[in-house]
Amino acid sequence: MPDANTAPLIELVDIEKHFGPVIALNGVSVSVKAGECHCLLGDNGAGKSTFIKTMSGVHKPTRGKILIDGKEMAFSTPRDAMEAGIATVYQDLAMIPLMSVTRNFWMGREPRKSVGPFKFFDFAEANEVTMAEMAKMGIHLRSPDQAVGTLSGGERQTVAISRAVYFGAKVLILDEPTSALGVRQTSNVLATIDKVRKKGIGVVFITHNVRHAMAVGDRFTVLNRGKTLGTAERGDIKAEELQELMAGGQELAQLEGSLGGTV
Amino acid sequence: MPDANTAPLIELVDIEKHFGPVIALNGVSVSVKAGECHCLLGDNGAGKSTFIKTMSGVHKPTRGKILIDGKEMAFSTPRDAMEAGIATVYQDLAMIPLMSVTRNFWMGREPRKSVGPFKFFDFAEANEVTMAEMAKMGIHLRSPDQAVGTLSGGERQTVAISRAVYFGAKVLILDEPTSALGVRQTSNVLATIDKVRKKGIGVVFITHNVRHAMAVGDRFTVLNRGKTLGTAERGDIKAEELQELMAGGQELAQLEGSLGGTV
Amino acid sequence: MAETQTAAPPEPEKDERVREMSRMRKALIRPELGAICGTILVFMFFLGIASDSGMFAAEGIINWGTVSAQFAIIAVGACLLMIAGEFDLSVGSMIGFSGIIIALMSVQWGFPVWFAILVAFALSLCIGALNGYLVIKTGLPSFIVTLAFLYILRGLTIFIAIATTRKTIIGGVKDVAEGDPIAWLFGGKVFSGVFVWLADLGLVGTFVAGPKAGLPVVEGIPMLMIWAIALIIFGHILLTRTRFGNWIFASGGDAQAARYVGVPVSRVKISMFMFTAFCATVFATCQVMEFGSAAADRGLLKEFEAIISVVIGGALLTGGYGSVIGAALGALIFGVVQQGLFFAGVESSLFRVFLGVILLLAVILNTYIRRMITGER
Amino acid sequence: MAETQTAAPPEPEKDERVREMSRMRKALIRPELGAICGTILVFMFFLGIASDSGMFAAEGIINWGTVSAQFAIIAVGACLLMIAGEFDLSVGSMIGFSGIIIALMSVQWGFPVWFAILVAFALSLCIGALNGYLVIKTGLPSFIVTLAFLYILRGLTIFIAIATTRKTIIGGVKDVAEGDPIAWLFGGKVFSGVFVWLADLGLVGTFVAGPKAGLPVVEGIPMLMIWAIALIIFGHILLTRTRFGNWIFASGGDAQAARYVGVPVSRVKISMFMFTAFCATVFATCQVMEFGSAAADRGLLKEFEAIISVVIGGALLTGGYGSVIGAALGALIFGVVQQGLFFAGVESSLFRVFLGVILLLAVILNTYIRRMITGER
Amino acid sequence: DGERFVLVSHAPDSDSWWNTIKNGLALAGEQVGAEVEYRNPPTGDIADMARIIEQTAASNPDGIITTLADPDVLSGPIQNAVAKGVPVIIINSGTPEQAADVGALMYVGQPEYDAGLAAGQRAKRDGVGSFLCVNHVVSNPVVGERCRGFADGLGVDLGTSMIDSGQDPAEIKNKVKAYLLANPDTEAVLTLGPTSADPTIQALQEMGKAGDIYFGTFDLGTEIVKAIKDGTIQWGIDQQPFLQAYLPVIVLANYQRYGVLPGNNINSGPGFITKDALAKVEEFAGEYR
Ligand SMILES: Nc1ncnc2c1ncn2[C@@H]1O[C@H](COP(=O)(O)OP(=O)(O)OP(=O)(O)O)[C@@H](O)[C@H]1O
Ligand SMILES: Nc1ncnc2c1ncn2[C@@H]1O[C@H](COP(=O)(O)OP(=O)(O)OP(=O)(O)O)[C@@H](O)[C@H]1O
Ligand SMILES: [Mg+2]
Ligand SMILES: [Mg+2]
Repeated sequence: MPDANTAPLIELVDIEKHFGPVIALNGVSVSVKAGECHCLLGDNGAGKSTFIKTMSGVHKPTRGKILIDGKEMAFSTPRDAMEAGIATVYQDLAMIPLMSVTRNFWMGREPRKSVGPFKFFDFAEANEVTMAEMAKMGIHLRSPDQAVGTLSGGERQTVAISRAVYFGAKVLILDEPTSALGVRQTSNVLATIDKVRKKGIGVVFITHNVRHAMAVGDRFTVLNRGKTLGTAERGDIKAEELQELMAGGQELAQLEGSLGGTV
Repeated sequence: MPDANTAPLIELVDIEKHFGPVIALNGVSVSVKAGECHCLLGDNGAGKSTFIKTMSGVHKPTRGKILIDGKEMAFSTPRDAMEAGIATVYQDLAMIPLMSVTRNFWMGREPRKSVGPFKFFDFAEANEVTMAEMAKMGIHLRSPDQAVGTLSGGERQTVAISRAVYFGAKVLILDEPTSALGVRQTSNVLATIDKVRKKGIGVVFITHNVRHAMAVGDRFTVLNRGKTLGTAERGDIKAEELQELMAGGQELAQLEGSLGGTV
Repeated sequence: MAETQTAAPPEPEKDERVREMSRMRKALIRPELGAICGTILVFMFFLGIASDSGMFAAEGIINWGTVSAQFAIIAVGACLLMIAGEFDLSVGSMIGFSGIIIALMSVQWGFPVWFAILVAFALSLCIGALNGYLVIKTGLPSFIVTLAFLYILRGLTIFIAIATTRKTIIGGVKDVAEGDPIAWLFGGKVFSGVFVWLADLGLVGTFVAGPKAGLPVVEGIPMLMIWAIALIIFGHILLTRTRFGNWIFASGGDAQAARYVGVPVSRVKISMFMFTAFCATVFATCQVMEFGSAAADRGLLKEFEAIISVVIGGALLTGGYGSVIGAALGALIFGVVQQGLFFAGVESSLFRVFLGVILLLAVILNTYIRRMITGER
Repeated sequence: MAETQTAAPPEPEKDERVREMSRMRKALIRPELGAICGTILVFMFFLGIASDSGMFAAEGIINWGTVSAQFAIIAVGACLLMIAGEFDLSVGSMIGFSGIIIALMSVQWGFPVWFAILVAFALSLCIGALNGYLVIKTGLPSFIVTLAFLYILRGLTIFIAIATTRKTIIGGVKDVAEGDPIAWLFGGKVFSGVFVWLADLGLVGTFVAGPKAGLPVVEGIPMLMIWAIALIIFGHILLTRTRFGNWIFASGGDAQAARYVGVPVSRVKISMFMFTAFCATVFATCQVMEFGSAAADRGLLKEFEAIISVVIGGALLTGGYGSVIGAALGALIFGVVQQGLFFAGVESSLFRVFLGVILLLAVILNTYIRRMITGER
Repeated sequence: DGERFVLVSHAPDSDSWWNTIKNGLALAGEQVGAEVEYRNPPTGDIADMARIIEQTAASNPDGIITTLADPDVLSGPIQNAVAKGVPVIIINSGTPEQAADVGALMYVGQPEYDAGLAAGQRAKRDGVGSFLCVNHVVSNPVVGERCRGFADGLGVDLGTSMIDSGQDPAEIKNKVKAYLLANPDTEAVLTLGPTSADPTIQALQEMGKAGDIYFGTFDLGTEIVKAIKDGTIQWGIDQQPFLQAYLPVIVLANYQRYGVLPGNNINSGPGFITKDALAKVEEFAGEYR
């Protein structure tokens, strides 16, 4: 499993996270290498979201180490993680619908130009870059002032992803980006992941859908009850095995029988 | 396509729905028979949710007919549709988290007992029935007073479904019930659909996931841009074909190639 | 097993089930718990510092009881409305408006008092319905709509009073209310006999001088209190024991979800706006009948006092959660603190400071309790 | 093709693109559009009915200009805070509090005026920060937290004033402010020369009697207006042209989303609470310096007036959307209507009725405009 | 004929005492054939009142009648109006000296503090040593002066004798009761107007103290007159607000028409209204009295 031909961009070792009496993570280790898509799978409540929130500085791990390029780091805010090159796209929380695409795109990292002693938001540049980056992802905006609320779900995901990529993320984390999307939108997002990966960025992709995972994943880690069940390389594991692993292997046999095939 | 061995429970003919300038549905016809699971598929914005909202009395169709057991009906409120035996479970809106399971289960159809001239909510009966129905679906509640907010997503869906079934729904509509669920929870919901179908209830199941559709569907209708692309019977169509139909057939070939297989 | 040892929950609900709550604890954890604790604390406090001031003698009890009852009347309306997911800033203006209508019609225009009262109720129910209709129809927050009515009603009240009588205070209602068939329902006192009997037993003091010498110091229970108790019982039963109560919770918890399962949300919300207006009018009518006069400035800031009582009582400002008993206890706390400070001889302008602090502490406590109950995060 | 003919949108955004908006229309559709229309209507109305009353002479303009400037000062603070997703009901009490602090320290305790002003600003910024901290820390709605402070601050103000001076009004600030290095910043008048010149040209009337005979009736532009304009410009630039402005929008639009991309939401919100307190203190200081006295009842209900201005100006009560220019126009409408009704000789109690109606119409219009812009449903 | 006179008060919209002023104003306007207007700050904020005076001056009236509730705030705008050539008469609050300072033609009224002081002195003569002052507008700076004057007249410290009663009648009533229960040796009650007097009357009646406790009040109203009649209230201080509005209009009209002006200020009060000679007062209480 530990394939040492490239050093991991980020490595999380034995992460534990407790919320009061609840132990959400109980020793999870995952590493992401440049240019790979690492899929994180697992049941509802397995701790996937908690894990990536730890990775992106939202939660502080109760125990465990985060290594970036081999150096140990501690994030106290999402900003720290962003500065270390970790960008995260949350399913519902990616964008603010009432704000324009440009404002959303640059949110938190607005470009500034100085006028005398003051620094202003540089809209000219911001708009230009936004339009260009959107075009690269195949989205043609009416205008950069357009409110994000007028975009479709898939488009919003794409804006969020291209934002992350543009800001030089070394690791891009996507939490269930495809769950509400139609087939075409899903294909778009998966294609985007593929593009991003080819740029040498490490991607962490969370999904419940084994097909989606198999389509773009290079490695697969399954979480269960806050623990790693194991990590497999692409080709070492089949969709059916992965599926079984995700569901914890129990009780499914009979369902599968009556329903036919993987769900 | 029109298979006449059983009369449809509900038939929607040539439904059109306009929202101001937006034409969300432009002539959609679907029928549901007893004991079948009719899957509704289609891209984001194809009009699936609008269609089922028309079916369940939330929207009034701009044009078109709704026939129940062959008789034309017009619903002006969701209540009318419920009384006609049509129950709907919405993905996010199924339950009210701050309320107890019993209160949620009976919401809108509270059982009452008379005390003198007054009628009161009959909690004794309500609690008993709720616990029993939940147990039938394999969910063991701590107490019927438990707030729904403390249940998992899959459990909430199951409560909503069992509620619908309990109230003698003849047609059960499920809007993307599985999109946020893990494999095990999904299997549970699909198994529940299967159970419900076997009781002779007609199920309308909306999903973006072809696998999920194939697992339980008897017929498949694909919507695109507010129109029916066609209805197919189980066995007449393969997952790949369905997938292609959903995405409108375009541009996908090259994606598929690079990503491998159906998503 | 490792899982049980580490208590790592595979699914949250399983985990919840592990920590079985004791019956006792379960019975205690309810929306009004904060208010119950608050009430106990407040009473202990005043028993400690003001017990020899007459605060807990019959007369003192009627004193803070009446004030609390007043708060409770509007708090019940505000509570149900808040649980239904809306709130009403026009309560205070409505009080002024209804009062002036009654006084104007009966004293100025010579209608019988019962008719004036009925008209006031009819009018205020209409305004409540209009409030609700606008909120539902425009989808605007009720804050804005009812803020507009706060101004509109107050302006109209003053304008009508001045335009018709050249006064903003209209007196003389008592004279015209003499012998009226329903006026006593709002202004009278009941159970006078009981107090005479208690006085005979020496449990209630008697007047020692003046024209009333020998009579008990407490004449009877004012109808205001009866109304308060009746409304609390009605509200509590409506909310917790009826179908409609379930709809109130549902409308406030998630209007869309409720609508989709067939709850007539608009009707529920509009009725609650009307009920709030009804309570405000009960308040106004009791006041007019008790004091015999109406003034255009009555009810100023009462909307906040109602909201504060409700919130102290554990209801959620955003709707879907709360209890009438809690609101009533909130009103009790409010009344006891306000009057208690007088009994205790504290500088009265500090009352507002106390009130603000109590409000803050109460909501923080309530939030904590609510999270325990609902698993909210 | 069939699709284009029927205009059935395959994806919503494509459909949007079909209806390309004209440049003109696009430039017009902005948050403050409603307020712009409102302003034009209001001015047309008063030009029609009160043009001969002196309302549009220099003196009249300064009059409603000053009143509008007053509203604008607190509206700017309330606007930015509201866009950041919170609101503050303690503005009015803060005005009373700051004023009393300044008067008390300078007149009663003999500190220099500049020091008193600095202390008032420091105190109010602390209270603003405390408001914000409590809202962020407890996660309670700002309605509740600031309602508590509405009571606490007002109570403290009255208490402090009475406890130290036995009065709720403290005068004599003008005398001690004589020659103070910063007092003129709040109470002075500027551009007096311009008005003398205008008076010489006969464009502005002159005093005819008393010691001021011969001087123009308008002495100069009060600093209050300068402050209002400065704050509006500052607020507008901050909101629309800076990084921090983007953060304000983001914090109000979706605090969680903003937090996750690294926007320091807590800091933004707390600063906005502080800015609101700052604006309230500017208001109070200008008032104290202009009139020379502070009273405990200053600023009553000003919080509502600020919120109304902001909402008329097109901001969304729930945050994430709005404009400072809109709020300033809202304040202008408010001021012009209030003073204009006096000029037009309308019964003053009807002012509130007008205000309520204007508020309702404005928000309905604004909602419609907002939906057009943001595609919200 | 057709002059325009504006009366600006410091009272909030709903203060009922000012109705008498309004009525006196209207009556005088009718009698002399002048146009009269009444204006006030809606919340009783004196800073807002200053704006209203400025606005009034801007509208070029033929005369302004206003109160001097807070000379600090109001003297500027009033002086400007005077300087503009608008004759101003000060009524109600303020003192004759202050009125002269701002350049007003004359002063009609009864200084609040002095009235309180006179009342206090009278009460002291009647043997009162402690009191309760029921202030229904504690945040208003003008009315509270009466309590201060009363305390000084009695020669006692104001201390906690002044309570913030709020404006709700039930609250006022119960607060008075609570105070008297907690401080049973209170010898006198002073109320500052009908808003606080009416519920206080009831409170005393219900406590059986009506007639026993020394009770004085400012300003008349229907209920107050009744209470004076039945002996609950010893005296009411009537500053005859009617005159405060009526006389200035007459004076201003004649000043504008014929240039005549009385040579002195007019003291409209304080007049102590007692049980004797109540008939007229009773008939017009709250309207013209
Ligand atoms: N802030 C929190 N406080 C307490 N418990 C929490 C918190 N956040 C998450 N948990 C708990 O931690 C566990 C893991 O939750 P998490 O959201 O990480 O699961 P997940 O794998 O993302 O599930 P899903 O597939 O449903 O998104 C759950 O039991 C959840 O209830
Ligand atoms: N209330 C409404 N007003 C205006 N347009 C609407 C409304 N509801 C839906 N639409 C539009 O109708 C079209 C169909 O929407 P609908 O929600 O039915 O799609 P869907 O197939 O359910 O998509 P998804 O898979 O994303 O749930 C979309 O273009 C949508 O923007
Ligand atoms: Mg998750
Ligand atoms: Mg849908």
